[in-house]
Amino acid sequence: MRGKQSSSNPICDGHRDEFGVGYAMQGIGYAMGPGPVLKVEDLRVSFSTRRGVGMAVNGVSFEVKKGETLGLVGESGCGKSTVALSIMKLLPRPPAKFEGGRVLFEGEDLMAMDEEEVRSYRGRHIGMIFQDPMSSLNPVYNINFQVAEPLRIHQGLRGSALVDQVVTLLRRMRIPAPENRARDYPHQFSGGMRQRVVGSIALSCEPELIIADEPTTALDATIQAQYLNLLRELQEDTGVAILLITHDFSVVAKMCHRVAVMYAGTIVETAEVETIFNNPAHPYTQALMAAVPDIAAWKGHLSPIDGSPPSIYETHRGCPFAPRCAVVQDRCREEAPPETQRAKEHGVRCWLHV
Amino acid sequence: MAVSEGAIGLPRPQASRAQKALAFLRRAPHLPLLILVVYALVAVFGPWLASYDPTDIGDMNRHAPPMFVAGGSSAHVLGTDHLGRDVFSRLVYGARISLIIGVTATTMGAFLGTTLGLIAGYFGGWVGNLIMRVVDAMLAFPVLLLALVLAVTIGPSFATVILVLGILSWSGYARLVRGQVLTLRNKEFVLLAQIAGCSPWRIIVQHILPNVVSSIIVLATLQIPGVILAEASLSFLGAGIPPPNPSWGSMIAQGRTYVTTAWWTTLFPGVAIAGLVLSLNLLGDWLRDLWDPRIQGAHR
Amino acid sequence: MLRTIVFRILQAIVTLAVVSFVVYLAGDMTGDPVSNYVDPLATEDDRLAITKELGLDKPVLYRYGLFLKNAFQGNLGKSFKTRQPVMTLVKDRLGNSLKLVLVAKAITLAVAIPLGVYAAVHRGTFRDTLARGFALFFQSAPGFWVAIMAIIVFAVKLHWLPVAGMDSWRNYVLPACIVGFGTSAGLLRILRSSMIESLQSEYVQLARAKGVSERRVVWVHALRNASIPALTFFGLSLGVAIGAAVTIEVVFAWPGLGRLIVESVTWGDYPVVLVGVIIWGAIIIGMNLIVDITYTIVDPRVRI
Amino acid sequence: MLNGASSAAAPSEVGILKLQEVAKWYPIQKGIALKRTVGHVRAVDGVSLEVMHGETIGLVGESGCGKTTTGKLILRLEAPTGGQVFFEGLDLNRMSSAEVRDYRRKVQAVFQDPMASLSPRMKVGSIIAEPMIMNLGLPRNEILERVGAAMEAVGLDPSAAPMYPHEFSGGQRQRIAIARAISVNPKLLVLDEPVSSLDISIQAQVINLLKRIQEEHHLTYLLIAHNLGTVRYLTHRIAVMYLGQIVEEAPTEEFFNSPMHPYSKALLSAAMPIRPKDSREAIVLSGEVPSPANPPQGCRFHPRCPSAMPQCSRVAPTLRENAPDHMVSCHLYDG
Repeated sequence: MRGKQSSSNPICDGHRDEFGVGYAMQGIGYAMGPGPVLKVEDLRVSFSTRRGVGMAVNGVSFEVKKGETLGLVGESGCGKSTVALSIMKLLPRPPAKFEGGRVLFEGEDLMAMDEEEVRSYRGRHIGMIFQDPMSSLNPVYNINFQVAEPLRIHQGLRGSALVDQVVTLLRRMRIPAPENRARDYPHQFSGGMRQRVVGSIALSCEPELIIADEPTTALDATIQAQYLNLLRELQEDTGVAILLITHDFSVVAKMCHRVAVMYAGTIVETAEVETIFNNPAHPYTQALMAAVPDIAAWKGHLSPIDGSPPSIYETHRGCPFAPRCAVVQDRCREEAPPETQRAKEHGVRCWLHV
Repeated sequence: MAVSEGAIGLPRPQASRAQKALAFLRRAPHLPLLILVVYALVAVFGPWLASYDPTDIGDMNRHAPPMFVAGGSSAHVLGTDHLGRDVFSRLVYGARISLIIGVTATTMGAFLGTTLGLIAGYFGGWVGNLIMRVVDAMLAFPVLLLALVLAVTIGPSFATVILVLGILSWSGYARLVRGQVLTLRNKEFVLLAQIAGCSPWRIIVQHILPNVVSSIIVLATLQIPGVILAEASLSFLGAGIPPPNPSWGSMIAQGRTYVTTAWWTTLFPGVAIAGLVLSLNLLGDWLRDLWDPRIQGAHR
Repeated sequence: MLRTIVFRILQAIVTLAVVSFVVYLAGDMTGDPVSNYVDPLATEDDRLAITKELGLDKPVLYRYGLFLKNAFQGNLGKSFKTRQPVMTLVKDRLGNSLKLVLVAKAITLAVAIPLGVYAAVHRGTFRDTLARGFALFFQSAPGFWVAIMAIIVFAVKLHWLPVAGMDSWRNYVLPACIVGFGTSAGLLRILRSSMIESLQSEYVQLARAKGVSERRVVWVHALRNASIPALTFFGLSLGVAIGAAVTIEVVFAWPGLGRLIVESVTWGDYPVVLVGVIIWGAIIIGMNLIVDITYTIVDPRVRI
Repeated sequence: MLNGASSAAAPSEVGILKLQEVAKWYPIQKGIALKRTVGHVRAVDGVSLEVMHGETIGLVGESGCGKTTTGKLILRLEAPTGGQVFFEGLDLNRMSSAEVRDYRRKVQAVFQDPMASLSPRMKVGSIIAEPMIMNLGLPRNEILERVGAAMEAVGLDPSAAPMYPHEFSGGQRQRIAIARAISVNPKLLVLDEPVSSLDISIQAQVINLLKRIQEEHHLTYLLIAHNLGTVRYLTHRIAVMYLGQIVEEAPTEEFFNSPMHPYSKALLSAAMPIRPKDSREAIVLSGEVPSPANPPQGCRFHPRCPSAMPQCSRVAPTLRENAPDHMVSCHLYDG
């Protein structure tokens, strides 16, 4: 067990920011040693259902550094949400099955821990934001109850200290009149406000990592922009690492430092965000960029990707993207490509780059 | 062509209708299905199976024990009752009564309830409101009491029981169908049918009804056992199938007086009811999980 | 809230009026009440006098109105059979029945909630099958038959419990358990499936992601949501329980209202039947009103 | 050029659809027994718009801005509570039954969710055939032939006609929905978020298909969408809605190059992805869209507007032509 208590937390001793919370405005120099907050190594997860056994996640490796946002990007069914839930060991087992790999949170392998140990990480060291703000809050409990819960469990706060902390958290997420609204129920909030409540739950115990699974997909454009801004500010203030799961490149552009592109349960390309946008190497990444109607640069045409993504129950030899790839070679259908480093922080899984 | 929109393949070929039906039955719970088939066969071929007339008091061999009990003989496999009638033969004929009442009364209720539910759901208005108020009242009321009063009033008979139980069991369907219609009528495909110029009648028949049918079948499967139990209760109270007809419920009522000495006249009819109702419930549960996990507790 | 309650009560009164009219009509159509009422040796004049006295020469709606008017003045009429005021006949019986039904409903809750939650949490295991098997048995076996069999085993053979009557708490065990188990079956199954749904919901996932223990996830986060559909069923099952109680009262010779109604139906004693059915209806409607109010406590989205 | 209000003076342009001060207010009712109306949700509140033959007009805005309701009014699924909708010069709510039948043939729709758009228990062939059966009165074999032709036109194999919708993928289902809509040779297609429920790689397929079909069939499109990328790619003209009203209307290129209304600018900024560096300088609006049951006084956008002026909270601006073909409803451009 890691012995981090809130009282000895150095960030509490920093000067107070405009929200009145004891976070130091230190951004990068956050009081922890170097090295990634989260390191996922060769993660494999399968699902067994009536349709058979499918590899939803098939050897995924990536890391998230302190103060950084890693975007995990892909189309629906590519396994990105499964990755998010497996990190927290929240996948229902069965049907899901952990087939191998390691999930190292500050060096500790979550996969090797028992349920009790993992639970002490959830909500305390790793916060979570789900896609649908309408269903991720419990409709029968008020906001105070739901925001206070992790504080009670992990920090043992009670009484007025607890109430104060809840209000502070809500204020941090810019919820107007938090003292009054804490007593309201989820159905009395708009979608954007609910997602802010979910955000304050995720932040409540000052976690080192936040996993955000499509946090703004259900929100309107202008509300989405507000929310992303808020997340970025909080990251700059606290140095929290964010694993952002999304299918939307405009979200990626606004939020991420680095991007991992997923296809059919594997990561096909990892690179810094500029590289992904300006110089993508994998044919899938290239095709995806060409298929998005770009409102900034008028190209006059769209190039769709033929066919549709494979189901996890389809077995394939070789590269999973081969059937849809415009530059496919014979070898791609026979053998899966290994990962190659094209540059620092730029890895690709494609025979073109071997 | 200047713009490409990607090639597109055919979906995978699917199994034929007969193959699907076979696969469907293969996945059904075996034991309940088997038991139901046995009940149905017994109901249909009763006269060939039963060695006695169910109302035949024969040689007044009263309370003869079943053959597997000391003093029993193979002449009366499950013994005789207080009038010397063969229990097995009465059970066999009772199956027919239970099944006919269960199926016909349920069909009647389903038909009535579906019609009213469609009206209430699609057209709404004050008629719809009125229907739903009646449904609320019916769902809350002790139906058995009402059935009892009505059955006695009309005069206990086979037709009365069917009529009363049929009329009193429509409310569940009406509620179910109305709820589903309210959801369906705002679905895109119904809007598109309106846009295509379909009449309300065509929309109901072509677009709404087919999507409600599976839920109705599920509910009906779960309602048949309810009706069978209600008939047994009515007959037990003397307001159901009039004697000397062999209703399982009245067999229990008659056997009750002698249950300490001739337990078989009470035990076997009860087992027969429980077996039938249990299998129907299991089958209905399975169908519901398969077709309509949303229905819960629309039946009792 | 008050508006709604008043509206519900008005609605209930209308419902009761309709049902009572149906029963009244039923009673009216069954043969000739006079012959139930008078001495078989009475003369034609006597019969006419009694017909007049009972108001049977007036149209049925008029008489029904008269009945309602009298009922509101506390006069529920007289039994055809015993000639006693219906009120006296019904009063004690109602209390006895209510005691039975309330104990039975308490048993329903005590059995259904833990078992339903247990089955949902251990979904797909043997323990789940066992809990559902229990539910299925009591849902499928006719209560009156189970009652007879239970009397044979527990009263006649084992002498653990009394056969009939209602002298001590021991008398309650068998009838209340049988009625209670019978309706707990449905509640258990509803609760199980709504718990399963609730346990798969995103808010439960988020609760787990907060580090909430599984026990608290189940009993605090999931159960309260899952109990919303179960509450509807519980309200509706009151009617079923009262229906079941009728046959059980007959088997256990329980001096309750149900048995009184059954006896009166067979005697053609319609004033008693009428009042009995109306009272049961009113009680069920009243209990459902309580269920409606409970909704507002369980589910903050519901404002009645 | 194409323009809403001044087009009446330009007879060379043929209008196909015209909305005149259209409003749709839904009553808010309270009480259970005796319902009384305590207010109105002003879903659509005075929208005027003219759509020219053969063009694509995009209706853009956030959820709850009234764009979908406007679509439903045009499709005659709802009746307006104020104003009129004209199709080829005929008032939608004063049509004879013969005119309604003709209208039903000429106006079709494609909705967002392709699964919900197809009757789950009908075969794909019957689904595509339905509008023809209802409107054309053709013999059976001709309908079958046309079903095949429509399926080919959207890139589906006609031999898939006897299959059920659930056997197809999302993109294929949307093609079926398009085939059904074009089977009766309509004039106007209302496209309500036609690609937003599809995967990115499939979206582009369907967008290109819609574009080709428009060219081949000389169709007029009313595209309701929140994704500005799709809108830019498909439309000739754009109308931006906010709280039930149109706040800006302009030719697409003009709109993207020089948006005028502060709300349009914020929308554009929020949707701008691409090129990570500049996107960080986005305009972010504060607050949320107010309830359409109780819209703000004056300009409806003023509580969230970064350039609000004192008069904005008092006087509602009107939609006026500010640059050629470019209409905006904002006091900043009062001249």
